[in-house]
Amino acid sequence: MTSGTATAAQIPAHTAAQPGPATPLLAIEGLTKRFGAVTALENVSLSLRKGEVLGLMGENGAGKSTLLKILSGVQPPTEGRILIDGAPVTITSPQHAQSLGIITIYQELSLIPTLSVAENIFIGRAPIGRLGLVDWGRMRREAREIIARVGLRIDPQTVVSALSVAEQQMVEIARALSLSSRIIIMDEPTSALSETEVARLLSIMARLREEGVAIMFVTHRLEEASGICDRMTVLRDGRLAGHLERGDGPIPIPAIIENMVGRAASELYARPAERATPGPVRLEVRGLRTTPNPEAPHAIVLDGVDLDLRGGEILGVAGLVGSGRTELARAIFGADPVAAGTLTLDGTEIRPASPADAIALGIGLVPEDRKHQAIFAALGILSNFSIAALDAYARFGGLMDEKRERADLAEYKRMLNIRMADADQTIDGLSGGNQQKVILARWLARDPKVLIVDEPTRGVDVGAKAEVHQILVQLAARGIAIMVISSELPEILAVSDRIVTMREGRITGELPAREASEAKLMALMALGEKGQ
Amino acid sequence: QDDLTIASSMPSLGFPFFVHMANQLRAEAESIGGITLIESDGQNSAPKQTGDIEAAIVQGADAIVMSPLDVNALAPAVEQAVAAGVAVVTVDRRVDGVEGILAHVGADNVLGGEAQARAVMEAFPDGATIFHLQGQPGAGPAIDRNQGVHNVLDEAGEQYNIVFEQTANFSRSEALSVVEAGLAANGAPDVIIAANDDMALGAMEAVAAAGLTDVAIYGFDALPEALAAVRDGGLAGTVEQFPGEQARTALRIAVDFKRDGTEPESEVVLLTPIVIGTDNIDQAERLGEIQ
Amino acid sequence: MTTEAASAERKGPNMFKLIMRFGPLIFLLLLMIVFALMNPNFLNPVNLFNVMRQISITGLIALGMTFVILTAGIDLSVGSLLAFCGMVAAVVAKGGVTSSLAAAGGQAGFGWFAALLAALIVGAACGAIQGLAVTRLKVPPFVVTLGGLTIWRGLTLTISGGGPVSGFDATMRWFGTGLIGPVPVPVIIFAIAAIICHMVLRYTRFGRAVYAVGGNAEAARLSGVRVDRVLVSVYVIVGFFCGLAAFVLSARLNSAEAVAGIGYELTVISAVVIGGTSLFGGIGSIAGTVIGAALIGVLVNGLVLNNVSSYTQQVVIGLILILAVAFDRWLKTRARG
Amino acid sequence: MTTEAASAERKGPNMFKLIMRFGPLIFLLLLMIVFALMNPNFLNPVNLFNVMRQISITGLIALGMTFVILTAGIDLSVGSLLAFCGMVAAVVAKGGVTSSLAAAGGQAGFGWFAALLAALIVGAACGAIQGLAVTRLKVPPFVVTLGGLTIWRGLTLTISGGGPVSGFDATMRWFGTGLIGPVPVPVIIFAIAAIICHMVLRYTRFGRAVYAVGGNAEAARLSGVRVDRVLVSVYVIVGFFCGLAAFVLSARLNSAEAVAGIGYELTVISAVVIGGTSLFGGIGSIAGTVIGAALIGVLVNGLVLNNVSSYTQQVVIGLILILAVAFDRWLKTRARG
Ligand SMILES: Nc1ncnc2c1ncn2[C@@H]1O[C@H](COP(=O)(O)OP(=O)(O)OP(=O)(O)O)[C@@H](O)[C@H]1O
Ligand SMILES: Nc1ncnc2c1ncn2[C@@H]1O[C@H](COP(=O)(O)OP(=O)(O)OP(=O)(O)O)[C@@H](O)[C@H]1O
Ligand SMILES: [Mg+2]
Ligand SMILES: [Mg+2]
Repeated sequence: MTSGTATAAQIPAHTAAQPGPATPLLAIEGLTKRFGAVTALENVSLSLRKGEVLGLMGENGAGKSTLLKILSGVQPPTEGRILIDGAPVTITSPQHAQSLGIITIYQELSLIPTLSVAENIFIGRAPIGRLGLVDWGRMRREAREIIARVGLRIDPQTVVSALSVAEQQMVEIARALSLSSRIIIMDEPTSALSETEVARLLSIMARLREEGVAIMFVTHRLEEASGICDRMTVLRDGRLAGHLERGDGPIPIPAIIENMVGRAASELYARPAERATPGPVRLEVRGLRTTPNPEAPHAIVLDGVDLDLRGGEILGVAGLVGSGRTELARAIFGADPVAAGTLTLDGTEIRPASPADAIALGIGLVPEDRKHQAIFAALGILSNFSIAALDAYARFGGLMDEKRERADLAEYKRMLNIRMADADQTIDGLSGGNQQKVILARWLARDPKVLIVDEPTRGVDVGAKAEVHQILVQLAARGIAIMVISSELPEILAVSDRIVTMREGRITGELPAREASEAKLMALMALGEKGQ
Repeated sequence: QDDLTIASSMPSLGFPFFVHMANQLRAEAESIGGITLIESDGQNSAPKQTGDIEAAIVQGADAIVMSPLDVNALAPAVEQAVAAGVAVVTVDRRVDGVEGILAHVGADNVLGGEAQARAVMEAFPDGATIFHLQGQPGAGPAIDRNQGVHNVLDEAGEQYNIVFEQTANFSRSEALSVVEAGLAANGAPDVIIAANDDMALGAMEAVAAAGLTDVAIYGFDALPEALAAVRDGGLAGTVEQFPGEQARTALRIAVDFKRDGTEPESEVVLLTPIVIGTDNIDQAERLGEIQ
Repeated sequence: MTTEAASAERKGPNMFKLIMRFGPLIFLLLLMIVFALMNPNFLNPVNLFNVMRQISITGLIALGMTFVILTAGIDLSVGSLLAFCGMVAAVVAKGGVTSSLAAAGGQAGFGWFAALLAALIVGAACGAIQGLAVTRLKVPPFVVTLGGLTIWRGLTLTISGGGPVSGFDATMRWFGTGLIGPVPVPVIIFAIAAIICHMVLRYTRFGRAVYAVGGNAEAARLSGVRVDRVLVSVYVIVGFFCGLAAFVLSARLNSAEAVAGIGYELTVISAVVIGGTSLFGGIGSIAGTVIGAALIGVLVNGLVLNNVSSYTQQVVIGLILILAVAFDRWLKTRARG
Repeated sequence: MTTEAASAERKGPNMFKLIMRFGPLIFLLLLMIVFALMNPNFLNPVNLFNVMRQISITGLIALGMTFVILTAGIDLSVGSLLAFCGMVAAVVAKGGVTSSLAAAGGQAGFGWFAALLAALIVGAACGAIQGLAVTRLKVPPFVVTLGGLTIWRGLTLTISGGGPVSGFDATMRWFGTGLIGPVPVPVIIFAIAAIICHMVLRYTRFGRAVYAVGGNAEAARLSGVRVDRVLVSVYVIVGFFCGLAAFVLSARLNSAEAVAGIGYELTVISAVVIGGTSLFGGIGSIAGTVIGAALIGVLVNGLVLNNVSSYTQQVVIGLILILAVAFDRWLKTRARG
């Protein structure tokens, strides 16, 4: 992690941009944004200089995405002004922002699912050939080069909806990088990526910084923020909470946390408490195989997976993007057809043909793609919360016990520290991290025997992440078998009792958590690579 | 006897009037014998009926007996048929401006409307307040029947007062609600003139529901159900255009011409529409269909 | 988010929400005021009950359609299915395809109860067939029910031979023309059905599942909702309501026509959509649908009452439908600030 | 990220895609073979040209509708707009609302060119109005164009007084009835229009923006696509095609009727949807629409030719539409599985 040699400088909140030769590329003065009665941002000022990486930090719901959306022309500010090269501008639309040289990678993926990778990269600016017609050949060639730059090796003609979340994220990054820009804004670009991709992205960012591009960067992974950021601006409850600057070394993580939450960080990042020894095997997976799925032609095929999951145990599953972890989870959950192999739950063989079957048997899955697989954007938080436990809340053959639902939701709201106004507001008004917490609550309310969580803390802030880990540990202590899939090795290491690694649809290694380290896991994750 | 292929093209077999016509035509064809009948349904669309005519020509029909949905829009199709040497006899409505049509057999809808209005004047010599239910806006029969009614009543002077004039789209349920509104706005009229029997029967339900007994309702088409209502006193009258007779006559003209080369006695055979009331109900063509 | 501020100001959004939800209702009231000023007969109770009775037929179907549209589906077949169920009911009631008013009394047939049962069963069964085509054959609802639109019409014409079947016994007719106190029976049927549908959507597990399937079918599946069952159910529900509406309509007209219900799909869907239900699923309510149906009914009645020319009527109806929804949108944006 | 495996398997999906794309085409060919076996007249070139001419009217509108549906919109007003443009064209051609064939020769009016121009301009303008209502008033396309459906019809009836306007000069009629070689002029117009639309959708930035807006309007906006402009444009395009179709139809029938095009919206939308275009936007093609239109045309013609009773016809048409799409789905799953 970090060596704490850097200085964390606390700068008063209202430092206006310095005039003169050091005019920042971008400055924000007194920015306020209200949504009806909710104040998302209040009187925020900050500046971004040429050739620097500015980290925008804060807890879930602190107002980071809102700030970035204002800079991208997606939403107008309620008050305040934006200056570019010292001149005030009113950014009216995303096109306008682009013409000002501001390129944004949004928190929620914003690709067109029905179009190919190449078209998404060239949206609105397809290369034109003879007769003013689109030159498809050139578009494909150039797209292939662009995605290769971020290390993505997929056919540019692939339809985006067939890609994994991580791949989509990489496509977005590739597109942003291919647009000539002076300012790049990235809202949690790494939340779906595993270490390899993150490392590649960080090195690209470093190169862009050399070229004089200014980058504003949001992440909840403090190590990477500390590693790359030259400066940080921290938001708390929509207000400016502090500025941090890189000294001789990276900005220390405890300082960041302290600014974010307003108290010392020590208790937050503690390793979860020790647990009781695991019980007997609850879920036994033998020889699990899948065939290529018509709905997701690029998903990895499972190639004979054997796995034991014990009650009271947390099993971490590590792997690179595309290693087949999500496939494994979906196959166990009955979401995808299984070609061969057996599943045994508490000693009886099961064959869940649908998620409904799996849930009835006591298996739960928090899917990785929040937006498409978990969220009912138009529905209220309450409906989102209880959807997987409708039977549990129904009385007299179908009437919902809304009182109990609300009471339970309130309980989880407290437990997970969910920031929301009321249970009936639509969930899309919540910040990304808070949405994730509602989804977790959905499965906690279900009280399953086996709970699989696929990237459970994607977009969740440090404090809440620790809370989530704590909750997983508590659940395990109640005898639930838990499988945690995560692309963040520190998370896997922090929460697991035992860790397996996957590659190309196979298990490539297994370690007790005590003996595991990032280096060892990386080695196992790379094991069994074909032709190497 | 030569086998003949004859096409029958009706504008819409969703309406009982044309279903009756088609049935009569079929019955006549069977009784004559040696006729292969190609039947088609224009489904209330001029392009569809045009397609039906085109298909009949392709099939090598010797003659076409048709009731055009629209007197203008079907003209090109009829021209095509005539040019292909097919004998065309039109029924009920006449196609405008095409040379070479073998014959037309019909009872003009304008005349029918006029007869309907005159029946009102006879029943109410001292004048009457009138609701007028028109057919589907823009549809040929609706236009013609409306014109017939107005031809007579507009001349008849102030005492024949159409206080409420609305379309009910030839539909029973729409007529019901339109008349309900009409009664709410204007009180009870002396007479309701409807451009078809369905609307008249709908009006009858509305009037009955309002507890009125002395509203004279006139329909159009002389469908069995309307005839029964005339017999039982629910309707005051309905206009008979003898569709079955038209169809049979038309078919005979076509067959005679194709078999023996007999030219029709006259190019236009017009049957005079009459208003059927209780007194002359025995003249109705479909009286036998009432149980 | 400033937490304190939020809880303090929580009232604000709720009041806005209230206004938002009642956009179509406010518009309906405005419209009624205008008509009342234009013609004193409009507010005559007889006329108002007429309007209510008129909307009860399409209204019943619109209740079922709300379920379907909430799942992001659509049912274009309702007009034809109405005719089909009506014809079946009539044939059952009369014991055959006879059209005589004299046969009333129903001695020949099986009476009103058998007719009602037949209409409901046939409606639900046809709905089930369409639902299965949607879920099993994976054919989009638009195509399945467009097919249904011509299939059920063709069957209706086949069993009736194109003509109407008329003349039912007094009990059956009571369902269309009777009164309970001053209130027409169809209105009571509609009101009860609307309340039940509202309760089902709002307070039952099935209702939640309907919204979830429409909001995000994949997420619903991954949350254990049996999506296919829900989908089949909503088509059964709309079919059932077509059957009920058909029975009431036949009873009201004392006749089942083969051409009944032509074009109803658009009227019914407009009622649902004007009531604020999204064609993309997941958003909407029964209350909205009832208001939507009332708005259309009042509009047509008011124009007819004022004896507006039928050509002008069409132009006005079209404009007002658009304005009603535009007004609703405008209120919502205002409410949000 | 799928690494080497992906490139190895790249060929597979593409061959499958080929089959997948041609699902409706295969079905069309099967249908044609069946009809050819049932009736030798079916393959008669005259008959085939008849069919092509018949589909060219709805086909033209379906081309425009493809643009609209690709953006996840819908246009229910096309039938009424067709009538309206046709009536305007007729009135311009004849210089007034006269219905006499004797006036042919057009001395009184402004001739075919003015009529064509008028139809196209009115169609595009009405489309623009609807597009603006969608984008500015934020009223869903379904509601706007449902309003349009009654508004344009009302206006048509108003200008024509309900009756038809008939009798055009020979040049104008040539556009409906003429031949170039053995090929009817409407077929040539349709073919050219289809090719242009295909090129626009496939090879222009505008075309790709149409797909992007339909695939995800919000993402398209964030990527810098001017979503509102695209939306207004597609309604202008479908309006323009209504104008063109109206001109050809009037020329063909030598008459503009106020009741023209009733119910066309469903025929046109089915052609588009059967051709594989998704009502949820973003997926579809002009080639599919042409096949869809041909399928419907062949079906109707084949049944008429075989003297199938008109009631049975409706049942069969409905079934086959559903089967055609089910077959397409089935092929797709097979191809992938
Ligand atoms: N469209 C909206 N309507 C209402 N409230 C909103 C809307 N967008 C954001 N908010 C509120 O504004 C606040 C800030 O949200 P924002 O998305 O900026 O948080 P964030 O810092 O990006 O959080 P996270 O780390 O979870 O992504 C939250 O309380 C959120 O509920
Ligand atoms: N049946 C399916 N339907 C839709 N998407 C699927 C399906 N199966 C897999 N996917 C998607 O394909 C991606 C690849 O799955 P895989 O199991 O190979 O990835 P992984 O190891 O979880 O890595 P990552 O999810 O980080 O890319 C998944 O992320 C998932 O989003
Ligand atoms: Mg955010
Ligand atoms: Mg995954």
